[in-house]
Amino acid sequence: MKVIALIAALMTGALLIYGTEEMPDWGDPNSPASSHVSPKYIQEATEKTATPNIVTAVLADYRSYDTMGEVVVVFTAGIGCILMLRKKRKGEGD
Amino acid sequence: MAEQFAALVIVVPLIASLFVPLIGWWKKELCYPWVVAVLVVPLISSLGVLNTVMTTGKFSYRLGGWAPPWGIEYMLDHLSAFVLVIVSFISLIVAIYAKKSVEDELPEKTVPFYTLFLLLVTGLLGIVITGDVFNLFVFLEISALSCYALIAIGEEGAPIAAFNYIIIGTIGACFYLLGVGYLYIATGSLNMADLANILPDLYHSKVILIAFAFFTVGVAVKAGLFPLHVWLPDAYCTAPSAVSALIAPLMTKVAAYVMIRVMFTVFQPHFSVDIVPVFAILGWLAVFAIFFGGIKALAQTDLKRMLVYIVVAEVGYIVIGVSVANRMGLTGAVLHIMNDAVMMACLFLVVGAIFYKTGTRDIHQLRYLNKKMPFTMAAFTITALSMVGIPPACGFFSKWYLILGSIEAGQWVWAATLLCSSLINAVLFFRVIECAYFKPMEPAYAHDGGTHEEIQRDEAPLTMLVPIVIMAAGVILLGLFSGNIISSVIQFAVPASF
Amino acid sequence: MLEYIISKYNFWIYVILMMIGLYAMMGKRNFVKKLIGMNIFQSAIILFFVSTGVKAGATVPILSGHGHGHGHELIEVAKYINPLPHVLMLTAIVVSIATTGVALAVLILIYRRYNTLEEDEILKIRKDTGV
Amino acid sequence: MIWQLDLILLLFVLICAIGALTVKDLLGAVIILGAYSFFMCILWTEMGAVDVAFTEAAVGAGIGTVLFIAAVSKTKRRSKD
Amino acid sequence: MIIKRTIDMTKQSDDVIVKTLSRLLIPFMQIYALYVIAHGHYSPGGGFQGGVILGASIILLVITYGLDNALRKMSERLNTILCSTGVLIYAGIGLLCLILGGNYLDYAELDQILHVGIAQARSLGILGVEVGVGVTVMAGMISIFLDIATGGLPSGKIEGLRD
Amino acid sequence: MDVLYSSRPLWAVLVSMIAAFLILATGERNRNLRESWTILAALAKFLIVFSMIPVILQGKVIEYTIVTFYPGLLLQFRIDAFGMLFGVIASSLWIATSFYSIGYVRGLNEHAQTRYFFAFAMCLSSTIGIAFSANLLTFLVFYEILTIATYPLVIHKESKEGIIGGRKYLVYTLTAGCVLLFAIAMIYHMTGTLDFKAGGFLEGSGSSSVLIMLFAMLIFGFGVKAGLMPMHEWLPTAMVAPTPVSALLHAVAVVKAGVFGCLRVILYVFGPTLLHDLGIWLIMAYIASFTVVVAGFLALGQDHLKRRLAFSTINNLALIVVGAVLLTKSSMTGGIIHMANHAFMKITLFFCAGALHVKMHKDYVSQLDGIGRQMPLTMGAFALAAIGLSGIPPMSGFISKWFLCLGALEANQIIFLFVFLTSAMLDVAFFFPIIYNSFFKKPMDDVATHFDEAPMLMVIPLVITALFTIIFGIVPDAFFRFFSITSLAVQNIMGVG
Repeated sequence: MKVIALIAALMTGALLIYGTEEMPDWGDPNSPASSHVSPKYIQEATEKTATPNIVTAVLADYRSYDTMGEVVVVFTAGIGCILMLRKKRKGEGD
Repeated sequence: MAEQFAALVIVVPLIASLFVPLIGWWKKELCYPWVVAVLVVPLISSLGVLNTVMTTGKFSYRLGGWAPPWGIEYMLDHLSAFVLVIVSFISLIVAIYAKKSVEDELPEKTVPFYTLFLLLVTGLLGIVITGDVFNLFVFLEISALSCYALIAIGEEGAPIAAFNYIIIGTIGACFYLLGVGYLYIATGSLNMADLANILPDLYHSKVILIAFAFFTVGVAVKAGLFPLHVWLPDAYCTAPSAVSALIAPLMTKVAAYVMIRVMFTVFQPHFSVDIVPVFAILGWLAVFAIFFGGIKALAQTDLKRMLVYIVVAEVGYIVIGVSVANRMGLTGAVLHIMNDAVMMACLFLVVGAIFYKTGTRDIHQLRYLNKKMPFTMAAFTITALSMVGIPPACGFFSKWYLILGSIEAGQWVWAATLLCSSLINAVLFFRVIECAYFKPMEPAYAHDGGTHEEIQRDEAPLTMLVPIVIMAAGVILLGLFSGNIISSVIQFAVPASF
Repeated sequence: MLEYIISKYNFWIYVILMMIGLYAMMGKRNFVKKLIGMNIFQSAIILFFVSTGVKAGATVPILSGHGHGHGHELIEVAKYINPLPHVLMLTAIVVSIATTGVALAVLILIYRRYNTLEEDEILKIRKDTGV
Repeated sequence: MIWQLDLILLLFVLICAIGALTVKDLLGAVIILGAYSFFMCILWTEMGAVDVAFTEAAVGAGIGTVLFIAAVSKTKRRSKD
Repeated sequence: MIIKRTIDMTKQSDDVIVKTLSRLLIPFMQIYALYVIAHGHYSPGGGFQGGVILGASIILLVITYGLDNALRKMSERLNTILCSTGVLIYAGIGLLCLILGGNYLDYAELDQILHVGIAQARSLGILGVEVGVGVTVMAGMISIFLDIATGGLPSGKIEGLRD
Repeated sequence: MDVLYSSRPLWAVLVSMIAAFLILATGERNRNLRESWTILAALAKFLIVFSMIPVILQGKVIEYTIVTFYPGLLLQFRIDAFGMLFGVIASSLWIATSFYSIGYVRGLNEHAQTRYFFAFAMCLSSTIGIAFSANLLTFLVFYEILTIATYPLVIHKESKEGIIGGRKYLVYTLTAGCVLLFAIAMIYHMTGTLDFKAGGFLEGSGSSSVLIMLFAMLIFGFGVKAGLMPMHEWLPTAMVAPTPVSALLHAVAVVKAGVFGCLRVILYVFGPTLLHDLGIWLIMAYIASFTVVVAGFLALGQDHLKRRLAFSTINNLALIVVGAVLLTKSSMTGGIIHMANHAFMKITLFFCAGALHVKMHKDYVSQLDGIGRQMPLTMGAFALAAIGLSGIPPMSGFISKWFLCLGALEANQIIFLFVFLTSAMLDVAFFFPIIYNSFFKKPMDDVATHFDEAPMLMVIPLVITALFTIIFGIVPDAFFRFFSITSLAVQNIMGVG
């Protein structure tokens, strides 16, 4: 099993390295990641949402649906732990 | 207003799930009616969405009012609306069914169970409806997390199965996330439609290639495609009946939907078919999946475990349909998503009902079950015939299109595999049917009717029986009306370039 | 070659971390170790995402002046780091902690039943009891 | 962005990751994982992702470690590998 | 079976220094957490980080003062309710936008009831949402912690805990 | 060709399906009501089918489309002369079988009668569906339903051998179904249509090797049910089924559906011209002739009456196929009309075997000494049918054999003339001892010397079917106009080809 795991990990790593070859350089301000969608956030988020912290603006407004999903994930985890572990005590409801 | 149906599909079960703990605190018995009543809403809404899509074509719903690709949007076309209807319908049916089964198997945990049940449904619906690759990841995790917890409370061995599922499922989700990351670094966008516009210029980039590879592997893990299925049998088998009845039909199908989405919407068919040899690999894996699932199923005497291996094989069907990458094959794949969801739901519901009534799932102990539970067994038989591919049950039609697709693609072995698989299924299911209906009796009995010990009819309770019967009727009706379904929905769900 | 590695060393580090995590998830037999591997794996991915948003010579994506009445002068995009990966990763971190929580709860369930967290021991117990 | 510091941090991160996986005392491993998260969080701050770093500090180094410790204290502390 | 435990995180600490320090620390932690949530618009932070810190403060309470004392401040039921309330705040704001005629989560529509201008309405929407996030994350983290640390019997007698 | 759009074909199929569910709903509680559903459905079905004969004889076809999936891919009924023939055979004989079944199951007090009648009705439904199918897809759909509907009948006894017989049956037929599915998908892929066309529609749609392969697959698929020789193994094993089932299996529904399929493939999918061009017709004829002769010899060796009849069935079905594949006008006429004649004769024989079983519990040829004195009606009918099968005038079997021999001459293949004659001789050889023994030998101890027949509900149907064999021999066109329909069908095929 360990050998398989090692091979799998190495293969995955090799693939990922292979993919990085054509990636934009590190910190390149003109990379597609920084030039396609995000400039508009930086330019107009503060103005449109009155929130200087652009991350907060994007998190809770532009992509607030994601954030809702994130909250639901926490809720799910909480309820999941309750479902799995919490036991009923005598004489109590719930 | 009709557009707001799209929002309701997700929001209603989500908000309703929040109220379940509160209701359960007040009165435990009200959880069940609440869940059932609430799950009607997504069904109606998704029907509304489907109707809108059918009349006015595909549309998008902007969450928060932000235009894509800056905000998140729902992508509502024929495919997603179709799968939405399937998911919401089956979850409603399973919810109706869950009552007795949960009271029997998890008497103290009904409240969190129903909460997570709704959350799982929300997650599945969210995966289907979203038009944003990262948002899809979030909902994938919602459904996965609730699924882990629901599986872990099953019978002996369930926690181990759940833990394995967590590890492998997380690897799958992380691979998907890596795929998203690679796509993002190369394109800067996360919106599916936007990606589809940008990507064609980048098709020969290594980054895109790797992103595609990781998407494929991640989704294949979630779908339980052959070498990555190791988590699936134990997890589905040890889960509580109601849970396996929900996840076995839906989880793998939704993952298959994501596969179609990624391969044909985000990436254009041109890329997936011509540039990357992925379909050759996937198709052969599917062939192995079908044989592996079938043969493993043959070795089982536990009915549920047998079905679980059949789930592995059925994933192979859909993947073959995707892999042949032509109109017929894809029609078959989409049709099979629906058919298989209905058939699997019916089979797992039946197994749950048998387990509830008799406390066993051993095939050899099903004797006289046709006398004891005639309706349940009739439903089982109908669905079994459908799995074998006997018309006019729905299984035949998806198989037909899949075979046509394979022939069109010149993949003879795939077509032969599909045929062999029906034979394997025949052996599997007739074994069970024989045990339940025709177990050899004492020779003296063979010729004088009705003198054997009277077997009382002891049918499953109505809340279980009604869903089973509905699903069995669905198996036949979907078969009869598959022509209409194809001509009005599925043919538009297949990418136009085919 | 060295040039190539240095220009993208962040990616290299993340790939190595990811490999370590993936190996631990699959190869380690102790369940807690598997989870530790999972955490490493996930943070490696987060590192990767954060790396994609970096812009040389830019600052954190919080506007210095207050938002109110901020004029219409054009904000220089190159001055601020790309906020989108950060947003995504906030979500990913939450998902990762939630997964860890659920997994730990499952671990406790397993421990209750088998009194061990070693995969091979559990397999042995299961074999002995014939499950 | 000081690349020497960057490199040292990355090195620490790597060492912590390997350490967390090789230490046989699970409690120790978990603490090392906390340290790993902490270095990660510094790394991210240095990359300008303050929000992410903040979250990682609170979650990875904080709650995550606490959860791990809680679980380990409920189960076994020794690991075979 | 008796399991030898090296630590029990839910027992009251015997150490006076730890207790005193955490008594001093916890209120500050909580205020800081609220600050982080509220000031998320202007500085790093927001609902999630603040929620985690809030949760951490309660967890600290559990570790130092024992489970029983902590549960007196924050019962498990209240915790569960808070957990769903948080999401409810979030989803409710979204739904409110829907009812007001916009799309789901379109805070701009909140202007109709707040009358502060669209940008401000969005800002307030973000604030409300962040509060929801904070509440849920706090409760969720506490809930997970309690379940794991006590093995599922948060308010039972600690001494009677036998698996 | 005029087309009449009508939902009558659909109703012909549905009526017994509805009856099946009514039977199921009625159950054991009210046997008379349950049986009356069967009778009603049988009559209704027959009337519907019968009412369509005049339309067909005018040279029209009746069409009804159930559902369209894709262009060229649809479920559709179309009744042409050939389908009409099979439909009439099946629906008319169902009436006889229904009465007979009631007598049989009541006489033996069988178990699971509801299931029995349910499966019976479903069988008939699908048989009519097969008869009226307009294309290969529809054919396949009903063919598979037939496979499944027959399974509970085969396995009816639920004894060990019954279950083994059922398994064997399933393995053979489901494999055949899969092969068919593939072949049909292939044909659709090549031509874009699946519609039967008199004279074939495959011409020029692919290389000859592909076409030969397809032909082999299709013949294999349908040949399994028809009991063509290497694939016949399931048929004698399935003899454990109750006799009415065997009668239905062997005379009417199942095997006939197989033969019907073979003929559809030979005449309506490939067509005479194409088969001639490909040169496989002769090979096919040889294979079928081999079956004819070997099955005849095998029948000689059987002591179990029903097994003997089963081999006789295999023999006769192969005759039909030979007739069709000789591809001349007369041989086709002979083959097609033999479908009808054989059905009436063979069902009589099986009815007789069943009557013997119910009355005397005798299953073996060697036990029948002198039984003609106790059961003159039964054995008389048996004799009539046996004489007919041997091809002795004036019975109906003569007509078909005559045309077959004529066809062999027309095709300049004298060897097949000998095959037909050998077959007739073999028929004589394995039937006449039975007739002789039962009438002229000294009765066995347990045989009564006075008249003591099986229940009337069984005797009357078998006498009627026996009478029909004479009538068809003298007036081939009586009642059901079989002869006219046959010649019309042959005209259609040859006219085009």
